[in-house]
Amino acid sequence: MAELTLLEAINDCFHVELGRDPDVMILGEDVGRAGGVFRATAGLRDRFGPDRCFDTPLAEAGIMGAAVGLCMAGWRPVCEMQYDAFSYPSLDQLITHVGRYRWRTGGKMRFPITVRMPYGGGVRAPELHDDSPEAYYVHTPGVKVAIPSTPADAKGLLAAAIRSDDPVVLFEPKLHYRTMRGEVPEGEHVVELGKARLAREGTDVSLIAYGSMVLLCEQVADELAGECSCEVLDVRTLKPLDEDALLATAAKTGRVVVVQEAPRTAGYGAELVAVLAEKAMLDLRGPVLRVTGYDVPYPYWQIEDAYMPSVQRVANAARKLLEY
Amino acid sequence: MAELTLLEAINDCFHVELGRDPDVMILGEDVGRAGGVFRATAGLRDRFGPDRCFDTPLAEAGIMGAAVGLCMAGWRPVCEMQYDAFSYPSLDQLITHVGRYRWRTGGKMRFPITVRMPYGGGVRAPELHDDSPEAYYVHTPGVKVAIPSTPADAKGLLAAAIRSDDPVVLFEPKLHYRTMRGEVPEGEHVVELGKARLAREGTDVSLIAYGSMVLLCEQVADELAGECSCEVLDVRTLKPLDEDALLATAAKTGRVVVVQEAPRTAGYGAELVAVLAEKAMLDLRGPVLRVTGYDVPYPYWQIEDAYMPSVQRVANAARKLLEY
Amino acid sequence: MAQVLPAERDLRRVIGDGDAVPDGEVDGLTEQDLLELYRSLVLLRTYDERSVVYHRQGRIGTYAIFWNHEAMQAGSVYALEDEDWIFPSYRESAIALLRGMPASVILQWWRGHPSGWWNPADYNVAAICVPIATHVPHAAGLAWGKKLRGESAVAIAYFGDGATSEGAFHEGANFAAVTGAPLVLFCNNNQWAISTPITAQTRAKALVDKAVGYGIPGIRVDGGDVLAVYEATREAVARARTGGGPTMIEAVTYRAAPHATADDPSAYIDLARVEEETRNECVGRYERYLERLGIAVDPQIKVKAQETMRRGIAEAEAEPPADMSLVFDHAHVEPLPSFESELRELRGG
Amino acid sequence: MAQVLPAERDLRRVIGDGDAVPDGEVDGLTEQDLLELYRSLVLLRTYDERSVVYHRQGRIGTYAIFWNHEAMQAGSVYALEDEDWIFPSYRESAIALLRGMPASVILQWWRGHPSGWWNPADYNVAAICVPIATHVPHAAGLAWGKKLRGESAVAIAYFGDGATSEGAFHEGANFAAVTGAPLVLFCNNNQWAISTPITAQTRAKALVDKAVGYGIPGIRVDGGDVLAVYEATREAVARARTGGGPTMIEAVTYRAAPHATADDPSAYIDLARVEEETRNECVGRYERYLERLGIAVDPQIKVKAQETMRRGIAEAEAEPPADMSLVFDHAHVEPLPSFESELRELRGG
Ligand SMILES: Cc1ncc(C[n+]2csc(CCOP(=O)(O)OP(=O)(O)O)c2C)c(N)n1
Ligand SMILES: Cc1ncc(C[n+]2csc(CCOP(=O)(O)OP(=O)(O)O)c2C)c(N)n1
Ligand SMILES: [Mg+2]
Ligand SMILES: [Mg+2]
Repeated sequence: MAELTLLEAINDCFHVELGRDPDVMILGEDVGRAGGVFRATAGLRDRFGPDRCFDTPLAEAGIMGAAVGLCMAGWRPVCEMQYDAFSYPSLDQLITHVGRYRWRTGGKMRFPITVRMPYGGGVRAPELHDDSPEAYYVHTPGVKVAIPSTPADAKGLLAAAIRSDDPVVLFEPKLHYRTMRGEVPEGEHVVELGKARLAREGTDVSLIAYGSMVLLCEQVADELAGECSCEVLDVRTLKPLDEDALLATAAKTGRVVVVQEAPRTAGYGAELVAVLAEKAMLDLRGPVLRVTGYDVPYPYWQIEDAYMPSVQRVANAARKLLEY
Repeated sequence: MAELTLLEAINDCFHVELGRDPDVMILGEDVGRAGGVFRATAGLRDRFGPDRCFDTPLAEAGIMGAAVGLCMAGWRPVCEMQYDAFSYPSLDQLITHVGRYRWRTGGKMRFPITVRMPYGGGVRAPELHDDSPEAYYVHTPGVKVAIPSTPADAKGLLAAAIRSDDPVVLFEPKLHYRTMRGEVPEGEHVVELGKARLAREGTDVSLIAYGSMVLLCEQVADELAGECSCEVLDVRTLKPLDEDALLATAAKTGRVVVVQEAPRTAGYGAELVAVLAEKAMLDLRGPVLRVTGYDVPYPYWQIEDAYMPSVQRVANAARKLLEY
Repeated sequence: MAQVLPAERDLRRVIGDGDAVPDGEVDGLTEQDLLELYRSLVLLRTYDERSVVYHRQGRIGTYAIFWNHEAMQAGSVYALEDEDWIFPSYRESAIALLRGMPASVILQWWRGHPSGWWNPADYNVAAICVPIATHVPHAAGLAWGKKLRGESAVAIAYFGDGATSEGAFHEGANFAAVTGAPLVLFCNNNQWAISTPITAQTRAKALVDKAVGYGIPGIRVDGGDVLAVYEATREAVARARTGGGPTMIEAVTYRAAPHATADDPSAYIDLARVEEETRNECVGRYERYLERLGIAVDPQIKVKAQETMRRGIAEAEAEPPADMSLVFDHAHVEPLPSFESELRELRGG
Repeated sequence: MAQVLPAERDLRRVIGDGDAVPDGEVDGLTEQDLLELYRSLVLLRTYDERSVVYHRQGRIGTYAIFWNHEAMQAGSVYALEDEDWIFPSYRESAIALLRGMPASVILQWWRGHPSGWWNPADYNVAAICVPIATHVPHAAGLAWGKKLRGESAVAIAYFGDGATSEGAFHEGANFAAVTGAPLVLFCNNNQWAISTPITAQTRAKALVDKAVGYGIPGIRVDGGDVLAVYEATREAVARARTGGGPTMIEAVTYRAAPHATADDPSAYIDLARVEEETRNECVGRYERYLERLGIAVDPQIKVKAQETMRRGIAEAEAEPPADMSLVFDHAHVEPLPSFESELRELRGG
């Protein structure tokens, strides 16, 4: 196995999947000539030609809408949205068509669209380069959502998304694009959608997260090592959710902290809590706590750290539960 | 007090508010000449002129974006989206600008935008005339959201939205537009944002809902009258949420069913449950149950009733809690 | 690549008025073709008129009337090959009749019954698009995708005058132009978007002026003239199929009927104008043209169309009620784990 | 209403090349004006060049370079009155310098410090727009709103060639046209959108061709010629102010620098072309023009601009760190109830 960064793992996946299936094509802004502004698609235009790694006009709704038509012509399009917040113009196509077109054909047609985008903050960027919009996507019927937290999963979930006959949206933690390295299986590597990953075993408190918050939770587990034993569950696929894994860790520890970078209200963390409140009530020894971003526009970068869930905020929540 | 339908109450509010404040203007598709496809804005173009009740081009993002600029010129725009699902093209402007522009000016400018739209199903309409998209809006920082369930509140919350210096999005239960009548105060009538309404007092189970689901919950309360006493809380303002009212009813009954028409996953109901799971754990005598729409495209209308939370489904949930 | 033509502002017209304007003809059309076009017109007209009646009888739901839009639909579809893809809006809900789709399917769509949902690949007709203009990028993507595969199919997308104000129209048209997609952008300019007149929709003198901004040819045609529409579409299709990329066609007509069964236009429309347009409606115009040419039309054409509708509504109404399981079916290829228990709960189990 | 002009495809040009192309002049501009324009050019150029250095020194964050775009910004702003509103994209981040905004404010914006956020009404300069084209409808709304109030202010929105592909551009332009809003749609066509060349962005021969589709006049101008830009904008502003509605200006230039400090164009750009464009960059062109006219420029202009930047960065760096409370402040006029306890928690209380 090779040690790759998260970005390299994504690029590696593309090389494998485009090589494997001639129907897979990538479209997006600057994905071709430049290989993507983060270089996730580097080398693909040269290897597979400009039609299979296509520089689109600057129009996100056009990209998403064209992908619907490309599916009807037999393609398996992978759409890159250049940044989280720049995916919003495409929400209309996502909600009205990507998530509904198969249903609208009585299940006769398939829309194997993959949408991927870098997401999240902490990168000292101007505004609207830092959003965590997963809740908009998860709430949309007909759409599946996954968020990797490791290089291996970045490759494996992307491969699963590309091979899935359902539309899948992937959010990639841009904060860790180049800084996180890990072992990544060579060649074909698929991580089944709908399965959580137990990132760390523990007995006293469950920290539940996805994407860039998983590493944070692992740091919290280290931080609290002297005080208690933390289990860290990486949800990994937000829809469909691995309820069994969620309920299992709640049953094991009885104390749950859900961590999410996105604004708090009606974020995906609420869904996780709601599932626990419905199905794990007897297992819980205290309230289920959320540590999240706040209900504010993602701040100017000099104070973005104050917005982000921190080791301290998560650790405090865990401690509160232990004292409960 | 006059007995008005929900629609008449909205129209009445507009007559009062446009008469009261010359800066208020309405813009949207077919709001002028036709008085709106539901006639919510009937008579306003004639009374206040075509500039204050303006028929826009067919472009929802344009409407929402123009409203931002209109605020900068000193107007208080009220945008009509013709139907729930046709608001999606405007989400980009909502998320990137409406909710952030005040913050972006360091609090120096105000964006008193009201966005309103008919929402929800049950009206035997072709697809995309039935959505309940409130979660997308509630999750958006900088935006407040309210949903009336009675004619009086339809008037009062709209007036509050128009007078609010913050952007407010209102969803109006179209199912009850013409069928629900109620007493509506004449002249100026404002219902403060952020206050829930106790629709029905009870002692055994709390049914928590908003919009068209409130009436359903009242029907459930009737249905269960022989078995138990249901309290019905009309959340009314989704953001800011009246947490006190939510916690009070949970403390009172210890049994909570949250009802939402929108698809289940990451809907607003999850937020209500999450608040309870964090802050009312000791009061709860059982799990918090959700009765919701399903995670599917809103169905063709011949089977839409199967999608909708029904008296039976809500009653069953309440009974389950009573047996717990 | 075909030369990029400037957009035409003059309305192309073939059918005269039996008086000052002489009749023209379209190269290569036989009497057989002319009668075939007539059959299409009658079928659509009959579908539309019967649908309004069925709606009044409570047998279908809200319905978007396309009376006086038949020439645009019939003329343009006649210029297509079967392999070519049609992307209709709600205004062209019955266009698949011209590809042999049973009337019952479309009636079921308006009845809110799942058997009204079809497989686009069966007729090369996409689903009816309800949100304005959002299908334009789909058509661009399909056409581009076909071209990438080396297939010869062309696509046509139908949309209204109001639709040209939407970002989706713009992005789709530009995508098609840039990729050289074999696409016909067919604008039904009926001069109204519900209650909003074309003058409140655009400041352009002609909608086809937009073509210039995408670097593609534009053609403006009398939308009530089935032959002019046919001819214009044939030209656009030929260009598309030979690698010349998209063409925008603006077909100018007038919405002489309400927007839909739920609409009452008396509040906003000029009734004298409606009356005038009604007198000049497209099916009658074509009938008079055929008459002037001395081409007799078989009265069976209308009888058969009526028969098609009678059978259509009967078949639709005979369909068993949809099962609740359809709430969950087809949302995904791999269903969500929750669906099974939810369906059980729904069945009261 | 002013007559609607067809879009021009020929590049308007005033400054010659000192050789084959003769110098022109702009009616009504005094030597004083010419020097004022020079001062603006130098200020912007200095801001830009210093910013790249500050970025390298780690004193500001990622920065969108506007080298060789100064003539478009300086020329157009000079055609405005103070009451007129400017809607910049990130490419015009420093344009408010021309309205007297301290350099420190803009530097703070790029430093991610809240004192970089200003009140648009203080300078009639809207916030820097980061998402492409989404400010076009804002500018349309502001201009329309001013007109509705009977005020005489005009607005100008700056956007790139790539931006013309976005639905937001289209919807905003159409809104402005339909409402007759006094708006100048100023397209900086630098022929690149990051790595995407204009040929992959549009099939139109000229971006200004889009104006026709909105029924508004279009002007194409040499974007490296500050006088031609001034003159074109003056014409558009005059038309807007006298009720003639919007005009689209396409200013053609070339992005001779990277898209932003994070970008490495060597992978996609033609370096010979960049070199050629660099030799012909807009500030030098204007300096040579003034020289040919025999107008001496005060060397203090450059010195002062350097001084402005030194003071700007010093002031920015002297600003105290932002308080965490700013995470919550300003999100709403009426804050959410949760904010108080959240801030307390954040302060570790
Ligand atoms: C995105 C969207 N917004 C609004 C509507 C509601 N609506 C349905 S038809 C219509 C008018 C369409 O006018 P036009 O494009 O001219 O087509 P026509 O109906 O005249 O054929 C509107 C506003 C919609 N269906 N989709
Ligand atoms: C909606 C949106 N999509 C994508 C981006 C990312 N992005 C930033 S600049 C840029 C290229 C813009 O090109 P152009 O409009 O020509 O302006 P220029 O940068 O050349 O001045 C892109 C794609 C963005 N900022 N907003
Ligand atoms: Mg129309
Ligand atoms: Mg550019």
